[in-house]
Amino acid sequence: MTGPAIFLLLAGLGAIAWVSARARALRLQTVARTSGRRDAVHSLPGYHGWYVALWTLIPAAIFLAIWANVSPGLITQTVLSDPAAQSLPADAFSRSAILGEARNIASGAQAAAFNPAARALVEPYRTAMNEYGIAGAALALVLAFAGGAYAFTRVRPDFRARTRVERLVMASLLIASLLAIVTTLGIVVSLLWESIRFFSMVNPVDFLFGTKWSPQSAAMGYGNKDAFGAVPLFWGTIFIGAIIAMVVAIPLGLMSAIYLTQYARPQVRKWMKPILEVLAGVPTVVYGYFAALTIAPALRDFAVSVGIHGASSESALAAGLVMGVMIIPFVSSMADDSIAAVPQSMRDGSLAMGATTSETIRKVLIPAALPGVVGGVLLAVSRAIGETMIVVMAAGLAANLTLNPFSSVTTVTTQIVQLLTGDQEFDSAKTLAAFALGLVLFIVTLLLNIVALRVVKKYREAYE
Amino acid sequence: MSATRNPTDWKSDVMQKRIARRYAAERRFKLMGLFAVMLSAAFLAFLLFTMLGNGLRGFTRTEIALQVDFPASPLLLDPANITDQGLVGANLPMVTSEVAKKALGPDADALLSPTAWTSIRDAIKADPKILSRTETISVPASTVIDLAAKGKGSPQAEAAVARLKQQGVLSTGFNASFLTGSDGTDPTQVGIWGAFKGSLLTMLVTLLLSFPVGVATALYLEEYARKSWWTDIIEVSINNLAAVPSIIFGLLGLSIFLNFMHLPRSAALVGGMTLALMTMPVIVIAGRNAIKSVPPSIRDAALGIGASPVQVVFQHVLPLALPGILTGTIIGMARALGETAPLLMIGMRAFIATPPGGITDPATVLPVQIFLWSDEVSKGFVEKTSAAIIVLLVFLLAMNGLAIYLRNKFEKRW
Amino acid sequence: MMHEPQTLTPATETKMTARDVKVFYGDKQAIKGVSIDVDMDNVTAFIGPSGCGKSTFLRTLNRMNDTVASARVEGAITLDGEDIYAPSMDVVQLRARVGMVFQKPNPFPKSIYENIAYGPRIHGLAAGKADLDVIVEKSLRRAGLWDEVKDRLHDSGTALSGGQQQRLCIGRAIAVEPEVILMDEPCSALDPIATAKIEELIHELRGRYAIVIVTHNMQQAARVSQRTAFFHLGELVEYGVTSDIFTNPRQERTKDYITGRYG
Amino acid sequence: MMHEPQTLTPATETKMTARDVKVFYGDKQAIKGVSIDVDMDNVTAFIGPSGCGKSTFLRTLNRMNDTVASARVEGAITLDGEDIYAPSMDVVQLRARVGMVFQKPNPFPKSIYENIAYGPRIHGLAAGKADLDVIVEKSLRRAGLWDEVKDRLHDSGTALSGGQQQRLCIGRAIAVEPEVILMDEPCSALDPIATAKIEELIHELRGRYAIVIVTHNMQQAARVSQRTAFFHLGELVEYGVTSDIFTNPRQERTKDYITGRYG
Amino acid sequence: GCGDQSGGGAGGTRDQIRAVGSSTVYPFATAVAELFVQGNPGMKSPIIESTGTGGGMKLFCAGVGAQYPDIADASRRMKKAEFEMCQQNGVKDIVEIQIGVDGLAFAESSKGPGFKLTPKIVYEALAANPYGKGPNKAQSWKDVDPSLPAIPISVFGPPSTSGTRDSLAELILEKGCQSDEAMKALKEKNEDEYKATCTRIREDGKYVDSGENDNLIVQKLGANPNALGIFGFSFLEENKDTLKDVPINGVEATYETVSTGQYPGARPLYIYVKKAHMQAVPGLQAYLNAFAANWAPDGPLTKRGMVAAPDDVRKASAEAVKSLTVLDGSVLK
Ligand SMILES: Nc1ncnc2c1ncn2[C@@H]1O[C@H](COP(=O)(O)OP(=O)(O)OP(=O)(O)O)[C@@H](O)[C@H]1O
Ligand SMILES: Nc1ncnc2c1ncn2[C@@H]1O[C@H](COP(=O)(O)OP(=O)(O)OP(=O)(O)O)[C@@H](O)[C@H]1O
Ligand SMILES: [Mg+2]
Ligand SMILES: [Mg+2]
Ligand SMILES: O=P([O-])([O-])[O-]
Repeated sequence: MTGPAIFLLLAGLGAIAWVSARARALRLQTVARTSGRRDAVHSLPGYHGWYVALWTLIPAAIFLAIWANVSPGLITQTVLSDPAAQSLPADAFSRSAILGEARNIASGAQAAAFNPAARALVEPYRTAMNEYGIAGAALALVLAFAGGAYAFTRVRPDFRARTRVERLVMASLLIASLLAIVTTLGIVVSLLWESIRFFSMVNPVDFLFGTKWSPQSAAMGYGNKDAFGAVPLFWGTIFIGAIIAMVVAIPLGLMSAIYLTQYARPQVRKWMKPILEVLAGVPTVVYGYFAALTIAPALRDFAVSVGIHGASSESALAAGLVMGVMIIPFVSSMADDSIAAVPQSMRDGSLAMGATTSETIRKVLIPAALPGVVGGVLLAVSRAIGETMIVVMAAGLAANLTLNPFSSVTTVTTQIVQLLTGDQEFDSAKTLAAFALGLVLFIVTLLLNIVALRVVKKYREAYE
Repeated sequence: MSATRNPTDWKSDVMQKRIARRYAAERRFKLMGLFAVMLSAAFLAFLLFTMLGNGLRGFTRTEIALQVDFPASPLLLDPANITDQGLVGANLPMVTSEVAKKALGPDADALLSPTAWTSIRDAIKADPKILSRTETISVPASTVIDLAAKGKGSPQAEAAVARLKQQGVLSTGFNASFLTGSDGTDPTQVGIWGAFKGSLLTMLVTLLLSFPVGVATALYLEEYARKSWWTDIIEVSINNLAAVPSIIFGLLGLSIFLNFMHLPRSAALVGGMTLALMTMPVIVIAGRNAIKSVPPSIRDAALGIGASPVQVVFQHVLPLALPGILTGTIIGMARALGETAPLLMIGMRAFIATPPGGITDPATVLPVQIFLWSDEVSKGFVEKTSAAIIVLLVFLLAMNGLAIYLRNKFEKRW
Repeated sequence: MMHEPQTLTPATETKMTARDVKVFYGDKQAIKGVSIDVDMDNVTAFIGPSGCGKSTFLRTLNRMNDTVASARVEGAITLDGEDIYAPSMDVVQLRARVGMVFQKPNPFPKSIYENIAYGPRIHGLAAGKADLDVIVEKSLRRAGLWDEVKDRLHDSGTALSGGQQQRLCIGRAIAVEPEVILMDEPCSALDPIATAKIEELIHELRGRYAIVIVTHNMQQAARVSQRTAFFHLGELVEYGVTSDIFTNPRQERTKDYITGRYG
Repeated sequence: MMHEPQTLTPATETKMTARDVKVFYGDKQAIKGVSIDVDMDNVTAFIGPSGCGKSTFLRTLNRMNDTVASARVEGAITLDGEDIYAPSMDVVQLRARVGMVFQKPNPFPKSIYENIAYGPRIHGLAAGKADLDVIVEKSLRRAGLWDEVKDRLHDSGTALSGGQQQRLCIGRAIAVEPEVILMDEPCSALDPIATAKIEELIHELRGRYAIVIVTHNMQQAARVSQRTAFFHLGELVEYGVTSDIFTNPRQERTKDYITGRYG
Repeated sequence: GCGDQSGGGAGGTRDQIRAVGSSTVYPFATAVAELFVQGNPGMKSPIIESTGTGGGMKLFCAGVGAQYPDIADASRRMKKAEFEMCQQNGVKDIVEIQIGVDGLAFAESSKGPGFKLTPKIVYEALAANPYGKGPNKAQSWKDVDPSLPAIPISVFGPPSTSGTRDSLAELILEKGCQSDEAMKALKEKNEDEYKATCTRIREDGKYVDSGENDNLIVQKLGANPNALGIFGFSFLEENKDTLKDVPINGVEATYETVSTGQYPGARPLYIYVKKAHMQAVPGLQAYLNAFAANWAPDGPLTKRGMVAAPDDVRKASAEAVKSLTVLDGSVLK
């Protein structure tokens, strides 16, 4: 029996269970109600319907899920005992490839065989699958009936069906919320696992403090020593994300926030705020393209025309500038929030002293809002150093330790993309290095965020 | 009560000068703010105009009218029996080239797009009767000519354009195939439908996974979870996930979904799953805020009347929080729609010239398509890349606009 | 106002009893051993200075305190002799039987009709649409709101005036046919005219439901209740016939309070 | 409290005048033609029920209403005969001359020293550090705070108690040598002891500065002021010598208000 | 599933050809893919992913079945280690097809000084450790060879992970290196050290590694007239307007010199196909045929910048396409 058929059958059974249980509950309850006692009736009939339907469906579904995992093994065992399987090669990998193919053909997932040896096994597979399929379906139906019948007998006017059904709803909410933990664990495990393998090849000290990054030379077989010094990447990341981008974003973001909150007329503010927020909504690939195609060449031409040495068409400056623009809304909305959180009485107090608006802002509002602004900037930095596409498209690949903003630098994220989408070797340190870099990035952004949120929270509390 | 006062002489020169200085500083500061706003807005405008300037041309294409004398051409076709296979064997590319040479001169091959013959094929398919007469068919011009006609060509190409114009065969039309086609190797023939469909499928997976899970998590944390180390861990995880750089999700997708679970490479399924993990915390956080803003008095009212906690949440809290949750979801989905880096990690960067049929087919998405085209050698891809960017931006702006609209419309003060 | 201190009806039926009830919020004890009987035919008022535990105690009577994570209740409370904190007691049914009206009117942001119909729906009290219509009309009539809203049953409940909203909330509580109605300062957000209407309503509901009302306003307590309980610092200082409490308090603390020495 | 109703000093100098002042918030008129004189040697109190426009009117006197976008002022207000709403009037200097103290103490989140030094610094009143030190000490002394804080001038101003904070705010206002000090319910957030200290301070400042105080507390008005203005619904109902207003009001409305009929 | 020897994974069918590998071959593979679709209406277009030669090999050799690619594109020959990996994973029968030739072009801006180079000069200018005699100290071209101008050495080239970089090492650097007898001897004695000495490129900024995207190198050259660029021949062809060729050993990289192998930087381009997939993936044979039909001189691929292989090679390759000759691992290095 095929999957969809069983599925439909079960769905049908569930529907029948729902309708009949509901009807029964309704009938019994109408009788009970006339008896007078208020707690003679507990749940609405619909809940009884759900209760029975769930009892019909869930055990059968769980069984089918298990069966789907167990039965292929059993099927393969059966097939292996078939005479046609005697000629299979001994080596496990090709054996499993052939078996897998035969199974796919038998199940109709594949049209023709990649491997001639699989053809002979298709028939045995088909029979075995049929047998197990029917067995599985039968068992599932039996379970569905059993579950449904058990639940049906429990339908009584005062049976607390609602409580049971709700317990299931709560359980599924809980399970959903666990996914966040599972994802975090998934990230940590996948990064750690590959990083540990990397660090078994490369000394972590060399990685974290080495100043020479040339994974290519490692890939070419010159050894891992001196190839994985990530300091130039860290520097490039900081140079672009934490220095150049912030030099652009902090003044522009802060001043925009100040202007829009303190000076602009409400109408202007109402329009300009969402417009500036668009800057954060533009996809980074668009920024990257813009930086690479428009900004970078212009900057290089400029640098050449004023005679700056080492100007590259992929400059730290181009990537940093564009990233800075992208970050403006982050800084400005955090600054906006922080300034708004400073009580109005501070502003009034200062104005009433005869301070001008700008004096009030500079001497009272900003100092008071500073922790919030700093928190916002930290968040923006964490966002900037994790940004990928802009730097991939506009920052270049040269691992330079330079202070010249017109020269090319590379970043952690660029290298991750490069290491994983370029040439890959078999489990070479080079591929694994991407995960080690990812781990560093993960830890750093996490710490930045934790610190930033702490700062912001503490500061909010100060005014509450 | 005695009054020994020494009031400040505000009228003195010193004071007047000082006040003038202070007002000047005030004006400067205000101007700086205005300048910051203007600069940011100007940058946005510059970006948009650059994209529009480059990209709008991508929606048009230059066509050359070719007069094809079908009876006289060496076509191996039976007008009564036009089949796909028959058209393939009909030697159309050669015929096209010859017809063009006759009409436009010996360098005709350089004037026409390499896929020009497909226009003739489509014309025949549409109306086999033309095989018995001479027909003027517009075929796409080559990239070089296309660019020159749009004013961006080399001197030779401009000369050729001038010549074609004189012959009166050159025209510019809306490039419908850009909206219906898929990736290709020649800029005159590429389209975004393939990538667009890939984006739709990916977003569908993302939405179906992240929305229910995100809402369920938000409900659990906000309504049911009692404060404990356990909920603290969930909460910390979610806040952290919201801050993790997107490329890390790509690494996760690569090592868990591809290398460990062996799901199909390049598929919308895996892309959607990866982006769902990224979007889920956004939805959770927006959802929690929306749920939080439902006043407790509503919960009390329902509980007080004998509603169970599940009924309270699903019949009262959730409907009231829904606009807020939807706003957050749209914003999260918009972010996912523009995301590129994690998808590069899981192989959604292949050359795929057929739109995906389902979520397990190899696919690419709009931003990745933009990334791929931006790397192309041919200059004709510049305008196509920008055109694709326009399409993407239109979508994102529409989504953001919808979110803002929803927020304004349902913003309730309790 | 229009009602003079009420005469006590000789208690026929004790509806709820509390015995040595203690309530803790975390480590802090908010109620320190309160015993009280609520009877069916008289309105009981809880008075006392702010923070003395009136609301807390009121909320133990329909287990609304369950929703406060830190709250813990000790002692025994019964409804018709049944322990309402017993594991076998279904809290959802309990709350249907012991309805509650809150300080701030809190209609659902749905239509007036839906506000009233909600309770009967979730408790399955109406057999069909027609039945429900009847319940809605009856409840609104009892809540004294029918004439004012009968033409706009499908307008939002939140669009009513504060006093109308509070009557809607009372109607909503009535619609599930409760046995007891708890009111926590139901008039403190209302103007004098709306307050008078609610007090009128309480009079009319008396006898049909056991009513407990918390109030800050001693005049109100005197006007609407037949029994008054005076709380102070989590203790029940005095409980008795309203007219006695106000004219002839037995405890010094009560006297000081009603004469305005503190509070 | 320690002060009996104050005796009026015969007015020597009229500091501020208001003539037919009207204030609108958008379309809503909050002040409906008020004329008043504030003199140098007496403390003027504004009383009236909540929302009657006391704060609004007070804030027109130093143009703090300018910061409310929707507010519009009509009529004439003068300071030493100069129209403060004239274009030639510099609002920054005006506010230095007409200081203000708010209901909730609002010290800047800076050190005590910096709080006081803020005004002199922005207005350039101190020639140097030493000069500033003198101003700070003098202002804190006049605000009656010096002894309490002299050892911790560099602690944060927000770390002081509420009453100290309010005196710090008064000191901050004094530091720029204002001519008028406006106080908007300066004690309503304070406990009785802190209130007494502030009232004491007002006494000491009287004569040196023209003082206008808004208060809810009629006893306070009686204690600290020599003249009282009674506002109602945006109108100035009665303005006169404090003792007269409290013992012998000419208007019915005033009488009803001070005897507690409404408000 | 536990104990299921048929292997887990989402097997499933595939009706699209899947190719991975070299970025150099990528434009040709996609062009053929297009021609294939045009010639076979109704067929879905092949999926081609540019992962670099080595990355492609890794994916290709991971196994037989629908979830693994059918074709690996390569801008160098398969390595022995890769072949063995394939064998180990059950990818037994591999068909090797040379589709054409690519030149490793040396170019400068058309405004450049007009370099004339030999493998020896290139080696001495770029090696990290020329002839094992300590770090490379050459700063300008004149330091390397007095005949060259005194301009600083600045070379933009591919990352060493790309097949293009492999070709640079093998075709130019090793040849230059072997001009020294001691190095030849070293090759016999100590293969590893030989490799390090002869193919390792300096990392002091003179050689700028520019990623998989050869297009960028082209742009950079336009901006830096004194720099030298190294990339695939097709890119030189595409950019004749801004770039000019730098002859090696006096031979210019032209279509003829590359295709005959006279140009020292010529290298073959391959595709590798799993024989086991031929039956299972619809259109795979037709796709290979499309390659064969279009790789002739004047064919569509040469228009895109590929250099056609010499006649005999093309004949052999056509034969390989037809009869699917299986690659013999022992000929690989
Ligand atoms: N959720 C809670 N958590 C902790 N303590 C609480 C909580 N709710 C009330 N309390 C405390 O319990 C005591 C009694 O509070 P309760 O609200 O019952 O007083 P009340 O008499 O109703 O006062 P009011 O007249 O102001 O409403 C108070 O000290 C209060 O602070
Ligand atoms: N910013 C504003 N915008 C609109 N209306 C306002 C504003 N501030 C005050 N009002 C209105 O103006 C009227 C007078 O308010 P005002 O604050 O002056 O009263 P008040 O006498 O100070 O009251 P209170 O004693 O409560 O402080 C009130 O009706 C108030 O609602
Ligand atoms: Mg209370
Ligand atoms: Mg006020
Ligand atoms: O991509 P490659 O051809 O350089 O391997």
